Amino acid sequence: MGCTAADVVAALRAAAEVVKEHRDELVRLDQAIGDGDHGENLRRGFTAVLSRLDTEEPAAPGKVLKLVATTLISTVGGAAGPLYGTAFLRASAAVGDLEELDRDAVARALQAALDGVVARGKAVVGDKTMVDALTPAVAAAASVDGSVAAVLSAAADAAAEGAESTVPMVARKGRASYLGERSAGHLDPGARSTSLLLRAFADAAAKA
Amino acid sequence: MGCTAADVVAALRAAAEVVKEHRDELVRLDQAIGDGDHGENLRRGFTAVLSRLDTEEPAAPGKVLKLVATTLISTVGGAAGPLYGTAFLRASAAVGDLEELDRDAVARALQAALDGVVARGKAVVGDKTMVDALTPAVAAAASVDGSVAAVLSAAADAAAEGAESTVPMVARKGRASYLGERSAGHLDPGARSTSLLLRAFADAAAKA
Amino acid sequence: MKKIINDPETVVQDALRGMQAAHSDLLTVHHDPAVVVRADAPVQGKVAIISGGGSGHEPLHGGFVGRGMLDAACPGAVFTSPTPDQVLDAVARTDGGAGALLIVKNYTGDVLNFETAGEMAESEVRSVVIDDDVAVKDSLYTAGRRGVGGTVLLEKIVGAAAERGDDLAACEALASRVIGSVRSMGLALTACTVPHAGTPSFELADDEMEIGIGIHGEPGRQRVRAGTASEMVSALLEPVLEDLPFAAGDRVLLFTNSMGGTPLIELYLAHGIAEQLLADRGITVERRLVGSYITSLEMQGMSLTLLRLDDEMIELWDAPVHTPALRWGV
Amino acid sequence: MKKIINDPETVVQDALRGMQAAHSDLLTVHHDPAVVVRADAPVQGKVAIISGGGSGHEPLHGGFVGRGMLDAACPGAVFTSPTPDQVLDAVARTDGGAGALLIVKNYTGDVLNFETAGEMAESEVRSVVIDDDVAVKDSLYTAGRRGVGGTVLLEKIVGAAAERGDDLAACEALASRVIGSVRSMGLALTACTVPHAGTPSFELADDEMEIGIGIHGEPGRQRVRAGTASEMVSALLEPVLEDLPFAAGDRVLLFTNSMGGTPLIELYLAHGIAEQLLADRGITVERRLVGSYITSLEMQGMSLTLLRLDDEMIELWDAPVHTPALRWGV
Ligand SMILES: Nc1ncnc2c1ncn2[C@@H]1O[C@H](COP(=O)(O)OP(=O)(O)O)[C@@H](O)[C@H]1O
Ligand SMILES: Nc1ncnc2c1ncn2[C@@H]1O[C@H](COP(=O)(O)OP(=O)(O)O)[C@@H](O)[C@H]1O
Ligand SMILES: [Mg+2]
Ligand SMILES: [Mg+2]
Ligand SMILES: [Mg+2]
Ligand SMILES: [Mg+2]
Repeated sequence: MGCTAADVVAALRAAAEVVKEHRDELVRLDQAIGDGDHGENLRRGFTAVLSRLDTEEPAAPGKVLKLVATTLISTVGGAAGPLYGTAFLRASAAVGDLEELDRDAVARALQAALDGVVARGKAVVGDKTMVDALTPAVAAAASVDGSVAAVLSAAADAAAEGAESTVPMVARKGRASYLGERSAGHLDPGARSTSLLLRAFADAAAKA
Repeated sequence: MGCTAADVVAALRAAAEVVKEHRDELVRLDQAIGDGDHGENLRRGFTAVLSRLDTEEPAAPGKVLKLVATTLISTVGGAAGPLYGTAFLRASAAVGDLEELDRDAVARALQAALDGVVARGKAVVGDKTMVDALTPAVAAAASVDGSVAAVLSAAADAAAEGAESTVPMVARKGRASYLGERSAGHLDPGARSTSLLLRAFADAAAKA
Repeated sequence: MKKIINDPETVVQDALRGMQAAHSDLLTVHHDPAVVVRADAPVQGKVAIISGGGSGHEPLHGGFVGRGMLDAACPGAVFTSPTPDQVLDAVARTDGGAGALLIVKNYTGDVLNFETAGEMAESEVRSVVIDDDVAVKDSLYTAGRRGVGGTVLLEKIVGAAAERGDDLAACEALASRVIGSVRSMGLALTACTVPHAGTPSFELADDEMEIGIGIHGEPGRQRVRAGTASEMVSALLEPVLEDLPFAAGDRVLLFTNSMGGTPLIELYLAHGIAEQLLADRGITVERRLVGSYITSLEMQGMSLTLLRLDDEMIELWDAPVHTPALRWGV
Repeated sequence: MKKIINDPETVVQDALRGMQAAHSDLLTVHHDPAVVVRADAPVQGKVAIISGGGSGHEPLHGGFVGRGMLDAACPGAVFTSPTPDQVLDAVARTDGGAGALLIVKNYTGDVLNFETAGEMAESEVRSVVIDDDVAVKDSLYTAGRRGVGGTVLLEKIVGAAAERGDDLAACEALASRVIGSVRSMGLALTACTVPHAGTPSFELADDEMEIGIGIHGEPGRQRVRAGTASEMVSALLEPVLEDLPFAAGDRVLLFTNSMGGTPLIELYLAHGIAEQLLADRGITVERRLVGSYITSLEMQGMSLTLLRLDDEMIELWDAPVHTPALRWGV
């Protein structure tokens, strides 16, 4: 059984809730090595997503993802806005007009999202960015058999580990790179938010 | 035995020393109900007096007082500069060309100083200013028999009491007046410095 | 205390050197005694407009020296009024034969030192005392109200009058008219630290503000809970409006001033609220000034000043001015 | 957190309302998306110069909208780069047929959002990225240097070129020349508090400073003991001089900038020291700018920017400008 447009909407509502809960944590992480807005940027963006989902009901999963992409691009700003925006835009394109997403479509969407983030941001693994969470997540998703929920859960687990791996890194991309060596010893806020979002999607899929 | 020009110079050097020692105390008193400069203003002024006394040796007590007056007027600024300047200027005029000051000359000088301060500043007793220290000092000086040292000592004692009396007062003159009722409960910095100066003069006279 | 200074003793002198370097086209700084003089002084036949006061309020007054505003400024030590020598020197350097008008803020120290200089000066000298701070209750028996934000507007308007050739009596009369038409009030969110004192002038909790402050880091009339910007603006504007009083139909200049450490984003925010409140009362804001013009070192806070305008004041406000801090029409 | 605001969510919008009220002769503020546009835009036949970035750096960029400088500014949330919609809207409102030049400070967020807008715009759009902060080590593998103080000088000079009628290619080439000739570095004595964060971005002891900071309240490269003003100025100026490098005989513009909360008296003091150091090295300061022009909210601290001038840059710097924050010749 796959993921309908309604399931994707439900997953995004769950993600918006998680972003709200973790807003202050993400702000604090970004204060340590950035400019302290990451949690607020995502809260603003996902709040806007929620209000669009209240009035519009896109008919297909890909259309939901596209709505999320354009909303994030036009409301988040900062680095995360275009990066997450591109991720959802590419994911949307990857799933095309499918009515339901199966495990392959989800894995494809994740891969497309990663490719989009890398195309825009030019970060590689080890640069201390969301790429450090998304890259292992994509690999895990590709290698796991089973339901959409199982795929997303594996991705979320890998993303959490990937996020943790950013702690000792010296940043080479994003604002944290200005700190040089002083960026080491801190969790990257974007990697953390990627792992939180994937966990929210996985939990929603498990409930669906 | 009276007070020669050299004695007056010695008294002023002693006073300069006392001002330096109490600079921070006077700054703190002025921070509480004014703008925090009284101690620094007087330190700057008396430092200038010292350097002028290092190069000039006025021949008569009145000339020493005049030198102090002009130096304070041109270096202290604020309310205290013109007020103490006028006080020394009037005291200088009151002792005229006398070679030595006896107790009467000292009492006359103190009265003239007070009259000068009141003429310039228009404060009356109870306004929470240096007038609250100087007024009882003048009265005590006039009523005490004995040496210059005894007169000055009585004046200093009365000034100390007068300064203490400013604590409960609500200021009506000077910066403290802007605080209204909130000025009560604090010692007036100018009253305190007047009492310190008179004590320094008295102690110097006792040693002479 | 953390400050960008070398030595508290030389801070005023060192800053004046920087001013000289930055604005040698507009002004000349003299030391000993310290006076900031318009570069082309004395201007023959023109009334010299001179002001001064303690340092720490920058750009007031040195930042207003130049064409169309002040001929000279006398900077005292930080928060300490200047000495009579400085004022006398300023008069001697700027009097172009038409006399000098001294603009004095109403503080005992300023009044006494300028008064002493006025008595000693050889030129024809008049002085006016500005006392626009409605936070202080006025009374015959007290030092009276302080001179605060209105000083900036006064210096601009009277400076323009002198520049167009008004004589000393006319400048003095105009100054009195401006003083009679301007009112201000300020508040502080944080204290400031005078370099020679080394510690803040008062301590405020994270939810407190001082209302009715002056410009010398002194505490205000009242310590209250720091509320919203709308509450703050009302707390300043209401007493200002009631005092003159200002009424519907009045044309005013609204001056929203930072005490030095308030970010411009907050200042504009407050200014927008004040404009709205005035519009609601039918008062027309014809001119405005928003920025850090009369400050208390690094203090966070703001003041609001309202000047009731007439046609002549508007014309003089709009007249060309070329100083470090205010410039237009040139 | 004590701020003159009503609500962290609406702070940018509320401040823009105040800007509109204060400067309606110069600019028009549009909301949703937020764009500050020159009052007489679009100017037919003129290249539109557009910039933008996070709010909290006022007067940058909105305070530079007006004749001879920016045609539009796109204010993001506090310290957050604007979105592509804002930039697209700015282009649409200001393109007078000669295309638009986007001035982008080198931050990942700004670069990505402006880039996205550039791809989507229907007008002819070019963009330049300024990266003048020598505190950041440049490398092919990193985000590179930040855009800081040099942005103000770039916007003034390129704005003047567009105003005199230079075409898009000429404006772009000039911008590259300015970017190649300007270097900056900053330090902080205190942190600042972003309204939506509510707590300071870092904590400094009373004897510490952060050196090599940017303009977003982020910590710098290094935390060191806060020394004298002379030490601070050297710590900023030396790396700036070495980087380009600047040499004896160079003619420069020296820009001494406050991070927002530094009193003007300290800023002039620092400026004087910098002028002396440059004179000692045989570098001629031909033009200067001293004040709060690119800030980090209420942060205390300063930055120094040096621009190596040529005759054309001097002419363009001196050209008339009429904006809320910079005005001369008008
Ligand atoms: N070039 C990049 N590629 C991938 N991710 C990046 C890049 N630059 C920054 N990021 C991510 O963006 C996060 C910061 O986002 P945010 O704070 O919202 O934006 P900003 O840095 O503009 O304030 C970082 O923690 C990092 O994970
Ligand atoms: N009108 C006045 N008459 C007499 N003394 C006054 C008057 N005004 C102020 N003072 C005295 O001056 C003192 C303050 O001096 P100082 O701090 O040096 O000057 P300022 O108030 O200008 O900062 C007050 O404590 C008070 O004793
Ligand atoms: Mg951030
Ligand atoms: Mg005092
Ligand atoms: Mg004083
Ligand atoms: Mg940001």
